[in-house]
Amino acid sequence: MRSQAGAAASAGAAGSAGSGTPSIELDGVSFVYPDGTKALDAVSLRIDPGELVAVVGQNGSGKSTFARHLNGLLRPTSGRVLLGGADTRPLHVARLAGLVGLAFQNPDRQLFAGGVSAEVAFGPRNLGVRGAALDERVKVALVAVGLGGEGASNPYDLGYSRRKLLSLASVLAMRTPILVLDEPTTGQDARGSARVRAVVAAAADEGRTVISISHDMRFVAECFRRVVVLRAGRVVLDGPPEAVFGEEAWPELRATFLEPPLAALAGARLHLGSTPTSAALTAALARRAQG
Amino acid sequence: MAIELLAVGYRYAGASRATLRSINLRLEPGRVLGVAGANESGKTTLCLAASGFAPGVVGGHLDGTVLIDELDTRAISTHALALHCGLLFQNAATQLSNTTATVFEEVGFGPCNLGLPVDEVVERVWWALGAVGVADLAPRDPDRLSGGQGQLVALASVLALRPRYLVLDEPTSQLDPAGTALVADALARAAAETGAGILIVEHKTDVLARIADEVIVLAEGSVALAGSAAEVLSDPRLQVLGVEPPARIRLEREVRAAGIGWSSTLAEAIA
Amino acid sequence: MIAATEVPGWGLPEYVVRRPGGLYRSTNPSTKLAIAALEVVAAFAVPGWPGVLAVFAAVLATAAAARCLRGLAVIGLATSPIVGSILLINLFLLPGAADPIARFGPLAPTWSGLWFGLQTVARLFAFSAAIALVYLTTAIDDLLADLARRGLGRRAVFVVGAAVQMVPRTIERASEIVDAQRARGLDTEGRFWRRARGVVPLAAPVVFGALTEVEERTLALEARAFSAPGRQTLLRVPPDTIVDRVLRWAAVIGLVAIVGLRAAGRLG
Amino acid sequence: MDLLKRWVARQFTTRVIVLMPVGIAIDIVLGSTVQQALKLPIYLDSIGTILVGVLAGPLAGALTGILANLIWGYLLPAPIGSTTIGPFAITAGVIGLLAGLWGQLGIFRPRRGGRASIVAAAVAVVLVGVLALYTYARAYASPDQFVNITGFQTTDFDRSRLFFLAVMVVYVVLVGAALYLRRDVGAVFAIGAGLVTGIVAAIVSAPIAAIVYGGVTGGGTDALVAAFRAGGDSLYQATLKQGLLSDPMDKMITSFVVFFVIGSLSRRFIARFPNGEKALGSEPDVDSPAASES
Repeated sequence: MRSQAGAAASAGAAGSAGSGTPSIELDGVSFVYPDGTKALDAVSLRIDPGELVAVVGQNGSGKSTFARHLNGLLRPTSGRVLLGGADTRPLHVARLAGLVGLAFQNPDRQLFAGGVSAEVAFGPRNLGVRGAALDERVKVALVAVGLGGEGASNPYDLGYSRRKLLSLASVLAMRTPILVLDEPTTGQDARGSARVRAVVAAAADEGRTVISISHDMRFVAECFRRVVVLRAGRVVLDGPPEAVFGEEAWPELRATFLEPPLAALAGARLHLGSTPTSAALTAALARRAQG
Repeated sequence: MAIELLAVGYRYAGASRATLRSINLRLEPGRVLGVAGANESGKTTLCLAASGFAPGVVGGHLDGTVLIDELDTRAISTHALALHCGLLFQNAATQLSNTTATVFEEVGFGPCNLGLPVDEVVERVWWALGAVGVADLAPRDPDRLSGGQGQLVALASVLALRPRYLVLDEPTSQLDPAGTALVADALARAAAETGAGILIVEHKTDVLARIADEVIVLAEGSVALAGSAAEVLSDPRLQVLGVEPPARIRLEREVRAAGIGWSSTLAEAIA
Repeated sequence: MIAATEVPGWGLPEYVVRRPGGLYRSTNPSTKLAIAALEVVAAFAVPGWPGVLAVFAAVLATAAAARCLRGLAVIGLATSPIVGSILLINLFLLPGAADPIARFGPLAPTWSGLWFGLQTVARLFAFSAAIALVYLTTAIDDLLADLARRGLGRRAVFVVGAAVQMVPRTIERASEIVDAQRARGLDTEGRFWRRARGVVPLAAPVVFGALTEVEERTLALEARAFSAPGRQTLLRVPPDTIVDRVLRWAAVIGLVAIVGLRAAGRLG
Repeated sequence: MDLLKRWVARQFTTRVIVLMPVGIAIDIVLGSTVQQALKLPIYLDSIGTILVGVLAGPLAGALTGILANLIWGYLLPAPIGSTTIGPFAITAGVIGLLAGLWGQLGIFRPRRGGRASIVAAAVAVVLVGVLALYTYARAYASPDQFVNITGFQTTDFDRSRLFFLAVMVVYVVLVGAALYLRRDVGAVFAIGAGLVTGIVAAIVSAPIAAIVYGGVTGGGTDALVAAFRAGGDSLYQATLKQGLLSDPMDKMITSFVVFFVIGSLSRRFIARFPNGEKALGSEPDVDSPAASES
């Protein structure tokens, strides 16, 4: 039986990970690829248990490199990655996988089993889950991404967007206290995006930390409480959507080729202050109407 | 002169149920027809049928008829299909021939397959790169391009065959906002310069709002909504059909639903 | 729009024509193939040392002229594990050798074993070097373009060209897959059985990932009139000068001569 | 003549032309990367070749094998390129040809059997195991009665009895694994095909190894060759015996992986290949020609 890290065991079994979710911290992390490109430049960032953090930035700003440091796939050239205050350098990736689940951007770099259920079962089985508990996790994860009825079908008959939801389900089934998503809404239709949002909300309710890389500004503004903007491997903005999408931050955003959501633009034009989401805009308009 | 789908149905080989059911559709040169719809509603299959690739290249069973300029697509040989109708897919990487060292040769791949004389190939390559606005990428290595640039090179390599129609299956769905804008601008430019009829499948209805003249919405393999872009994209039934309306329309609807008086200043603010 | 810069060959830009410069590098690829074939046959068909040494001299001289000695050395190094084995096995185990150098209990290294070993090594090096010389001085595009001009079909050109470009990309994909599986708890370090269990989750995505692209690539090729009849236009045609033709024919005649003499047993 | 032309054209549709480089890349990448990643002594360098053969037919399979070896041997830079594999292109071609044969006979077809056929398969496998043990015991008692076709003289039998035992054990293990993991009776045939392919590959590779490399490949198997030669075997016999010990095992494992891959591929994908319906075991379900090749 694999010896599971303490936190993961309690998180796995109980399902509600609130108590067991560790904090995750990057302490002066820099990373230089073999060909010399400096992808991360002295990034220091702390994410407390249960936080919902979106990481945005233009292609090549270090987003994916950042994500791979969280589960140990990449080790910092200098600086440390701390999980629950402990340095993760000595831990095998396979051990970290029980704490930090990472759903990759491209599903075809991950899928291998001939059936949907077998694919989802791969992660939890590696963590030592067997039998009825395993089947239950697979079913719950598939239903959560809307593939409940596809258990027996072949992943490659699902089409790109549903294969992406399948790779999300394969990480969800591991019930890791920290969930990292890489561009989850890319290539999804309206229903697919709604599924992803529901998954993020459910994980938040369970007190788990959700970190997502995305360039879908509406998804970022509506589903996350903290936005980290990366440019050339450095954190240039870090704050709630109201601050990061507020008018004073626009020059910084546009310098990284990012457009704030339409609701934020409209709010500024109407001098209503920072309204990153349609709900905020509507509320501000309602206040103005009464005031 | 048009691509016409007359009561078209289609079922993939080895599949039990039909993917397309009695579709009627018309695409004329110089017009841009947007196609929206939830996943698995038959959008990709519609592209394959309209271009003659289904059943010509992927097999399967086609009911009804597909005419390209009055020619039944089943009567057109595979390579001739490409001369009538250019086809572009979602993933730029798989559309490169993988056998060329420069973008120039990649865009010349199609004309070279036709065995055209070298000077005509050169002329077509510069014309196609110009129509898409990426002539500066000509010396670049096709493998080292960004997603958006890759799609533009793929678009140019299809345009180089000078088809009268273009069928694009979710060209921007794997691109970030910058790449999407790049491709949307290039499509508008290519439509204007080449006068080709464009059928474009797209989830991002903001892109359709910008470049499409008409829009149809598919559901379970048949046409659920059809009409001008403005009409269809502001139709309240979009949400039920799994299609997200453009941001502007969605915002307006939410503000009105909150009982706030709509005004022209508000309309301008969210334009 | 940038006008086509005026360059030899119907307005093709320089970065497309890409004429190779330098001694032997600019020689016609088919000529280089013919020369390599002659050298390989000479290395194997001519018994004893003369053939092998002649090939060695020719290959080293050409490599020096084409300034790719370092490349040849790297390939030579890559074959070194074999050299040790060949020498050892033949030194001690050449059947029928009766002239021991010395005797250490049951083992008896023999002179004829040593001699046969050295010759086998020399032949192997000559054989690898002759072929490596073609590879080091010729771009694959040039080789394929030249063979296409001599009748090689567009499908064969595509298969070889695409395979060579696809290998590095597939290796990149394989390493990404190893990452993706390790991110889901697959431990590739550790005990033997755990590693063996890792074969399918590693091999399968490399295979499936590549296979999913087959359908999209097929449609993309057909959308670019790949299956049109007739000959494919070649943008890049390596030069084939008189000297190239003479060298090529000389190599072919030499090859036939050696094979003929060897068949007739005249080479002793 | 026209029949032959159509038979060849049918095997080289555009889809097959796109599949072949993928098969070649799979051979080369799996041959070099997976082996290093897992540090296991298996080669896995003909998965792509067998896959193309089974899906597209013998010609396409053979060409894929030959090109894979030539490209791996001569057209790739040092870290990937292997300087010793080039001449074995002939063997790879034979493997691809055989794979095309297995494909047309539907050997690799998944046969999800009911309980009865699985029990029957299990019994057959046990029988094979018992047969191996029986021949081993009987031969040990009287070595002179046993002569076989693979160039072994009876006197060698005491050294080669381990060969039969090892091969049978690997066969039983692989088929057992397939039965357990996928309830798929087809494994009996597929892995049997791998065994036959392995033996043929060994017989074809032996002369090549002997002539070009003097029976030496720089790998661990050289010790075996040396041992056989010390026992008085000729160069050819030594390389043959070494081949017969490693190739069948490697090809059975490769067939096991290919069998799994084909079993997991989407039916819609397989149906579009020339041998597709044979590999799937269902009748062709297409009312118009898959691709009207000119």
